[in-house]
Amino acid sequence: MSLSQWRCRSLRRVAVVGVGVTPLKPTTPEVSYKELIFDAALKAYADAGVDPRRDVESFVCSSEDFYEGTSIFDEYVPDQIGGALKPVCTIAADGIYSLATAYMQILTGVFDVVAVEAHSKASDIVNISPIYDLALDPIYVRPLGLNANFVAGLEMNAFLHSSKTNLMHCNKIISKNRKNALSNVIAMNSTNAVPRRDRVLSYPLAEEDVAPLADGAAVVVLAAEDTAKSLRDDLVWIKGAGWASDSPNLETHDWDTATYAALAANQAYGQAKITNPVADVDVAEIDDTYSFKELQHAEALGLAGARKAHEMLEQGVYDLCGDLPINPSGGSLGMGHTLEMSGLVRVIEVVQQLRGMAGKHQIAGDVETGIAQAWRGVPTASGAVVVLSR
Amino acid sequence: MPIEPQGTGLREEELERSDVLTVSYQPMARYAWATGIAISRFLRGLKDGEIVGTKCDQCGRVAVPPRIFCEWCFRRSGTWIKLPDTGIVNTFSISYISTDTTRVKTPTIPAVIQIDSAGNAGFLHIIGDVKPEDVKIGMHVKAVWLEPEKRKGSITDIRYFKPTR
Amino acid sequence: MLVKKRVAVVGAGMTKFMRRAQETGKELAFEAAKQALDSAEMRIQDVESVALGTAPDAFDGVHMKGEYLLDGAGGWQKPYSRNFVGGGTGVFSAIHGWWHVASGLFDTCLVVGEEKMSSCLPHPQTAFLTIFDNMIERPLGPNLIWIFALEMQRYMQRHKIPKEQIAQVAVKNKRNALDHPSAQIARAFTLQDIMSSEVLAWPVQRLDISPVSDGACAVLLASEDVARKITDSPVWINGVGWNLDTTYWTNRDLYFPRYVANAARMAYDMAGITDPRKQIDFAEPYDPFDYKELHHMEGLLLCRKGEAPKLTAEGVTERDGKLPICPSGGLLGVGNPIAAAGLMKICELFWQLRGEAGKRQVAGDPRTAVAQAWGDLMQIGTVVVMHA
Amino acid sequence: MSDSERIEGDFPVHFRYTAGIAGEKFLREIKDNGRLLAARCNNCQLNYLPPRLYCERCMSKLEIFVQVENAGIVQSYTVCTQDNLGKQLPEPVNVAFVRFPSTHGGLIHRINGEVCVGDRVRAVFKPRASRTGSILDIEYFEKMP
Repeated sequence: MSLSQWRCRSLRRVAVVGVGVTPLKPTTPEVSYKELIFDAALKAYADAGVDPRRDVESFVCSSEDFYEGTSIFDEYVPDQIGGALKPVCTIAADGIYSLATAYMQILTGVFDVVAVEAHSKASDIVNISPIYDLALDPIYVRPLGLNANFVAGLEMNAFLHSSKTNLMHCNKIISKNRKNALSNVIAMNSTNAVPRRDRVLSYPLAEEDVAPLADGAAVVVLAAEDTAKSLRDDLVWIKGAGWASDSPNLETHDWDTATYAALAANQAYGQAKITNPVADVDVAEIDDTYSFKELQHAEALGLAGARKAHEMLEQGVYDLCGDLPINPSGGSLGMGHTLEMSGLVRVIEVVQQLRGMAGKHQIAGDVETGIAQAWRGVPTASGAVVVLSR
Repeated sequence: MPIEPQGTGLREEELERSDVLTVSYQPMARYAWATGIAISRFLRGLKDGEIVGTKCDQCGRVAVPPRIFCEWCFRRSGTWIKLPDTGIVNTFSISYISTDTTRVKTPTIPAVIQIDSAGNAGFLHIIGDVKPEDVKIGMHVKAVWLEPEKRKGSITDIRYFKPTR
Repeated sequence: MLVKKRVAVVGAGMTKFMRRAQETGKELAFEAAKQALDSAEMRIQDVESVALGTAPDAFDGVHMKGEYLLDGAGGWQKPYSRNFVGGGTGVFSAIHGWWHVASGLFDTCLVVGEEKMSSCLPHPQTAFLTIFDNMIERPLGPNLIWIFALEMQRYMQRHKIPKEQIAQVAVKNKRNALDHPSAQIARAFTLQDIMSSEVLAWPVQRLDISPVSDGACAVLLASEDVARKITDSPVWINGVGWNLDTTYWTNRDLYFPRYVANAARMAYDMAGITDPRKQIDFAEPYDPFDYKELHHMEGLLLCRKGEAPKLTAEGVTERDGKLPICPSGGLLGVGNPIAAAGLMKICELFWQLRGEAGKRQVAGDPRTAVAQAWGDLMQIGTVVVMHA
Repeated sequence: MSDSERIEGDFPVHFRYTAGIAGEKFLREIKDNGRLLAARCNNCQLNYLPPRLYCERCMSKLEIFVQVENAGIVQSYTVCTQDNLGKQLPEPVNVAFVRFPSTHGGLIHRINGEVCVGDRVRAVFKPRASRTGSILDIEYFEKMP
C-alpha cells in the first residue's frame, strides 16, 4: 500500500500506558514460564495503574509451540496475565505483531484497553538447533542436514558482498551493542571485550555475531486516547504499525536485502506520516539477532541510504551519543536474544527513552519519535515495525 | 456458487509403496522445563506423600495444583496448605486406547479428582483397585502412594486413587 | 460496543477434506485461497492483508508453520500474520481477519485456514499428548480422547442424557455431509451403527468422533465500500466474540462451556442480537465430537442447559427443522482438518446466507446465522455472527 | 538445581512429508532423467525453481514446466561447521545458493571444492540406480570447467 493511501485514513489514537519486563538472563531455573510471565504482568499493570481483572478487556500473547515444547501453547497463557475467562488470543509471531494486533483491536472501537504479552523460556530448550532445523523446508532444504545458521551465513555473505560492508563493521556493531548494554540493568551480555571471530559457525558468521539466547518476559498495556489520558500524563503514542513478509522460500527471498523490513516500515511510516526517517526518527531499536542484520535492517528502515549503513556506523551516527542512536538498550547482542519477545522488549526500551526514563542509557536531547523493529529469525523473511511518539 | 473442491487424496498403501515421493524426518527437539516455585513445591510434597495446594488470601479459593498467583484476583497467592489425599471423582472415562491410539486390553480409568476441602479444585489422575463398571461420579477415593523410597517427586508418585468404601 | 467499520465476507473457497493429501500444506492453502479469490473475481494484488489460522506445528511437522504456509496463503510481500487458539483457530481466523478490516487499517483481508495432519506419525493423535501440562499431566500418558470423554461424561451425568441422544448428532451430521462436495466420510449411518462402534474411551466411541483430515479453507473479507463494489450480495460479519477460560481445567465444572457463552454474548451484543433463540436462523457450532454440538448449542444460548439433546431427538436441528444445526455436515461428516474445519463453518454461513449452498441449502431464506469453534483444554470459544 | 526441579520431555512423533504436486514432478525428473525443471508463470514471466504449483506473486496455478540448463551461478556461499543438531561436522561443508539464468529462485546445495560469488557451477547427480527422488539425488554442485 502506498504512503498516500495511508494519509486518507483517520484512526483512533492509541497509547502505551504501561510496560513491564523481567531482567534478561541466560537461565531462570527458579521460576516456571508462568511465574516469569506473572512477574512481567505485575510490573506492567502497576506501571499502567490498571487492574487486569477489571480494566483490561483483551489480551494478546505471542508464542510458537516448538519454542515452548508444548502443542497448542495458547492453552497455558491466560492465568498469569489476568486473562482467565476473557478475550485472550495468541499470535504466533514476535511481540510486535501482537502489539499491532492489540492496536487493531482498539482501532475497531470494541476495546479500550488491551494487554500484550511475549516471553522467552529459552533455557527450557535443551538444544535450539533441532528446533531451527524444523523450520527449514522439509523437501528442498532440510534433507541437506545443515545447521540452520547456514542461512545466516549465506545472507551475511551476500549482504557483505553487495554492500561493501566488512567484518570490522560487524565487530563494531557487536562492540557498540555490548557496550551500550553495560548501562542497561536488564541486559545479560554486556561487556567491553573485543569481539572474537575465531569460532566460525557458518563463514563468515562467527559465534559472537550471534546474539546469545536469553530468558525473559514482557507485558505492554495499550489504551485508547480517552482512557489513556485518564491513566497517566507521559503517554507514548502508537503512530504506526507495520508487518510484512518476503517470500518464505529461501530460493525466492532476497538474500542481501531485508525486503520484509522495508515493506513493514513503509506501512508503519505511512500511518505515522514519516517521510524522512533519518530526520524524523530520534531513536531506533532494531533487530540484531546477527551483527550484520543491524546494518541490513537500518538500510531497509531508511535509517541509512542504500548500502550506506556501514558508513553511518563508521561516522558514529548510531552510537549512544550519535545523531541517530541505534539499539541504546544494547540490542539482542547486548541484552540477550529472547525469541518472540525480542521485539516487545525493544518497544519497552523505546517507550522508556520517550518517557525519559531509560536510566543510565537515556539518550541525550529531545527524544520525540522512536521505532522498534523485529525479525522472526532464520529461515523467515518476516518482521514488524512500530513507530512510537511522545 | 457451487464449489469444485481440489485435492489429491491418498491411501496409506500408496504412501507405504512410495507411489508418491515423501521425506521422513525424526524431530530431535528436547526440553527440560523448570518447574518453578509452585510446581516444585507440589512435586516435593508428593515425594513426601503430601498434596500441597495454595489458598488465596483475598478470595479464599484453594488451588491445587498450586500456583503462586490467584488467577481470579490476580495477586500473589497467600498461603501454602497441606490437603488430604482423598477426594471425589468429578468425572472419569474408561479408556481402551493408549497415547498413540493403539488398543489396550486392560482399560485405564482417567478421572478428575476433586480434592477434599479444596472446593472445585483437583487434578487429573487414574482410578485403580476397582472394576470399571463400579466407578461412579461422586465416588470418594483415596491416593495409593508408591513406597517412599521409590518416589521421585512426580505426579506418578501417586500410583492411582482407589475407592475408600 | 460500537464497531467503527462494517466488514463483509465476499468470497469463499475450500479444498476437499482428505485423510491424506498429496498436496503439501502450502499447496492446500493455495487451492483454497485461489478459489476464494476467484469466487469474488479478485486478484491477489487487490488484497491488502492476509490472516492465517493453523493449529499445532506438530501436525504439519514444521516449526513456525505460519511462515512456511505464507506463500500458499497469498502472503507474499503483504502484512501477514498467524493466529493460534487451538481448535478455536478456524472460526477465530475470520475474527483475526475481521479486525484487520474493522480497524480501518485495511480494506481487504484474505483469511486462510490450513491443516495437514497426515504428516504426523505414528498417528496425529500422538501429537496431542503434548497439549497436556508438561509437568503434572503428560507423565500420566493421557490422550486427546480422554478429555473429551471426561467432559462428555460430566455433561451426560449432569443432565441425565442417554448416549443414544448424543449419537443422533453423528447420524445427522454424517448424513448432511452426503451433500457436501468436500466431504471425507459422509455416510448414512444408523443410530445402531454409531452405538455399536468400537469403544475408545467410554463414553466416546469410534463414530462419535470426527476424522483426522488434511485440507484448507479461505474467505475473503472487505470493508463496506469495497464489498459493495465486489458483489451485490455481501454477507456481513455483524458480531465476533472470543473467550479463554483458565488453563486449570481440573479446577472447574466441565458440564457447561461458560467461555463459549461469554464469547457468544460478546458477539450477540455486537450484532444487536437480544434473543438468539428467535433471531438465529441456523447455526454451525463446533462438532469434533457429537456431544460437542449439543454442548455448544447450549453455550451459544440457542437453548437451555441440557435441552439440546431433546431438540435433536425432536428433529428441530435437522436441515429441514426449525433450527438447522450443522447443515454442512460439520466436522463429523465433512472432516476435521482443525483450523480449516473451523473456517469451513464460516464458508458454510457465507454460502447458506447467499442461497448458494445447493443441495445443502436450508429452507426459509435464512438471514442470520452463527458459527462457533472451540479448543485448547476445553477452554476457548470463538463465535462469529453473520447476516445477509 | 536438582533434577527434580526440571522435567524433561519431547515430541514423541515423527513426520512423513509428501513432496507435493510440484515437488513430485521436480524430484521425479531428477530421479528419472537427471534434469532440472522449473514451473512457468506466464502472467509474471517467471520460471520458478524449484517448481511450484502456484505463482506466489499472482497466485496463478502453474501448469507449464520448463527444463533448466544445468549451469548455474553462485550468488552466495558459506562454510558450515555444524550439523543440523548443532554438532561439529568432521569437515566443514561448503554450501551455496545457486541461481540459474532465466529462472526465478535457485537451489541451495553442498559444493564440492571452494567457490566464490559469481562462479559457474553445475549439479552432479548420483548414479541413476541410487537415486530415490530426493534433493539428495544431487550429490553436490561443482565448479564448471
